[in-house]
Amino acid sequence: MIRVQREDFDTGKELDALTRDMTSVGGVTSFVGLVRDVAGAEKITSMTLEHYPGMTEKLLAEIEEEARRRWPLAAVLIIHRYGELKPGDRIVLVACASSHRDAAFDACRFLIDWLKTKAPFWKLEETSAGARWVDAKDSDDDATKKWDKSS
Amino acid sequence: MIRVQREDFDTGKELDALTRDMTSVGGVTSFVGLVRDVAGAEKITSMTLEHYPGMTEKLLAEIEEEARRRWPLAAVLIIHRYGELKPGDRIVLVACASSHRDAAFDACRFLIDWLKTKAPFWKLEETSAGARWVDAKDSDDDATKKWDKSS
Amino acid sequence: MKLLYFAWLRTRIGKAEETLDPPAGVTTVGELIEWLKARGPNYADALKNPKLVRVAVNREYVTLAHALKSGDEVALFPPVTGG
Amino acid sequence: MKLLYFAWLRTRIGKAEETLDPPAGVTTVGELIEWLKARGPNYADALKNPKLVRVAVNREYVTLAHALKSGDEVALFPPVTGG
Repeated sequence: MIRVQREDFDTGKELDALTRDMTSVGGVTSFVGLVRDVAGAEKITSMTLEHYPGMTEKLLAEIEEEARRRWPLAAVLIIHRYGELKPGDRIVLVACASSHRDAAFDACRFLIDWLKTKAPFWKLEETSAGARWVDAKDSDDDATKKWDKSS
Repeated sequence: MIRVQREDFDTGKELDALTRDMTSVGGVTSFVGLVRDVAGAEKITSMTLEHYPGMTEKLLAEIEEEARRRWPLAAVLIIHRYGELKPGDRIVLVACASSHRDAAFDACRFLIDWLKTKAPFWKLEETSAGARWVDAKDSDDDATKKWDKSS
Repeated sequence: MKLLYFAWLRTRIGKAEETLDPPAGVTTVGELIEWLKARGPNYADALKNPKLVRVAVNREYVTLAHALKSGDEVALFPPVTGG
Repeated sequence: MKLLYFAWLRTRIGKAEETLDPPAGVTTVGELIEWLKARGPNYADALKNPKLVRVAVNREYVTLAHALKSGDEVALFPPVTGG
């Protein structure tokens, strides 16, 4: 299940709903991404997430399918916010439920690594020194490449 | 922070409290373990978790310290329940907050792998065929050994 | 052809989207970018570093060699930074 | 010496804890287990497979060679299954 939304989410409620009425889920692994308040030397006062409506949802749905093909998952949830956020705000929730702990962990990490390099979101940070677009990190690219089956 | 308790916990509230007032936490990785309702061919009607009061808390505190030595963690939370639980109930929550996503994932997995093989808890399953103690799994031992620095 | 720009590509070009009809010689994504760069200094500046330009056609990532069709939705944007 | 038993070791032995004073010849954990096994069929049954017996002394995991002191809290239990 994927959701792209401006509103905040309640992590506990989302996790509970994910496995409600499921009988054989041994565990749920999740990752919650938060807005940090520092960028290099400067303090961040707010962050705006721009995205590509339509493409975002399409890609997230595709990557959920890919994760389900690779691992035995009972449930998958990806929530990604857009719009203006403040330091400490939740940005993203990725959760994977499985009867296999390894699968839950690997799939969750795969999804967040992938989101960081492929999902069409861009962060604009407002700092005391003005607004600036966040640069992509090579380390994120490397993290995604390790999941590439052809490599 | 570690807690060994009979009562249930609210995953969302625990995760929110973990990083409240923290300024540089990029992400929180968590694992929630749930009671499954099947054990082989039989349906589980309830599960009772016995533990070793005193030793449990001591070992959990030690392993939290070990995780903090190995990874740059802003916060660690381990909650493990004991007593009688029903299928679908939460058993354990492990959460690690870090400004480094890799650290949050690795530490969380290390802690749950470790809990499964070292923390003095024992599961007694009630099924239609009677009560029986859950056997330890070799796969859990293997999962813990991969974190052993000497190997 | 509908063109969409995001993030600093959008702010440097100065618009979020536009509808353009490139000449017949523009058949690939790479040719489209070269043609756009000749449209003005804002385009030239936004698109000057090809390593920092990602392209999606009809909401799918493509390479510079991708062949364009009329009616395509072409999005140009910098490397993504979500998650 | 305080002895604690957990899980199926507890149910097979038939008690959760007891205070015992092993003879002077019992100086290690391994010797303690052999001595316990001779105390009755319930102990012998519970402790028959050494691979399934874990030992903690004063709440710390130890091996069979661990030397015992008077006043130790010795816990015997099967491999753990929490988490």
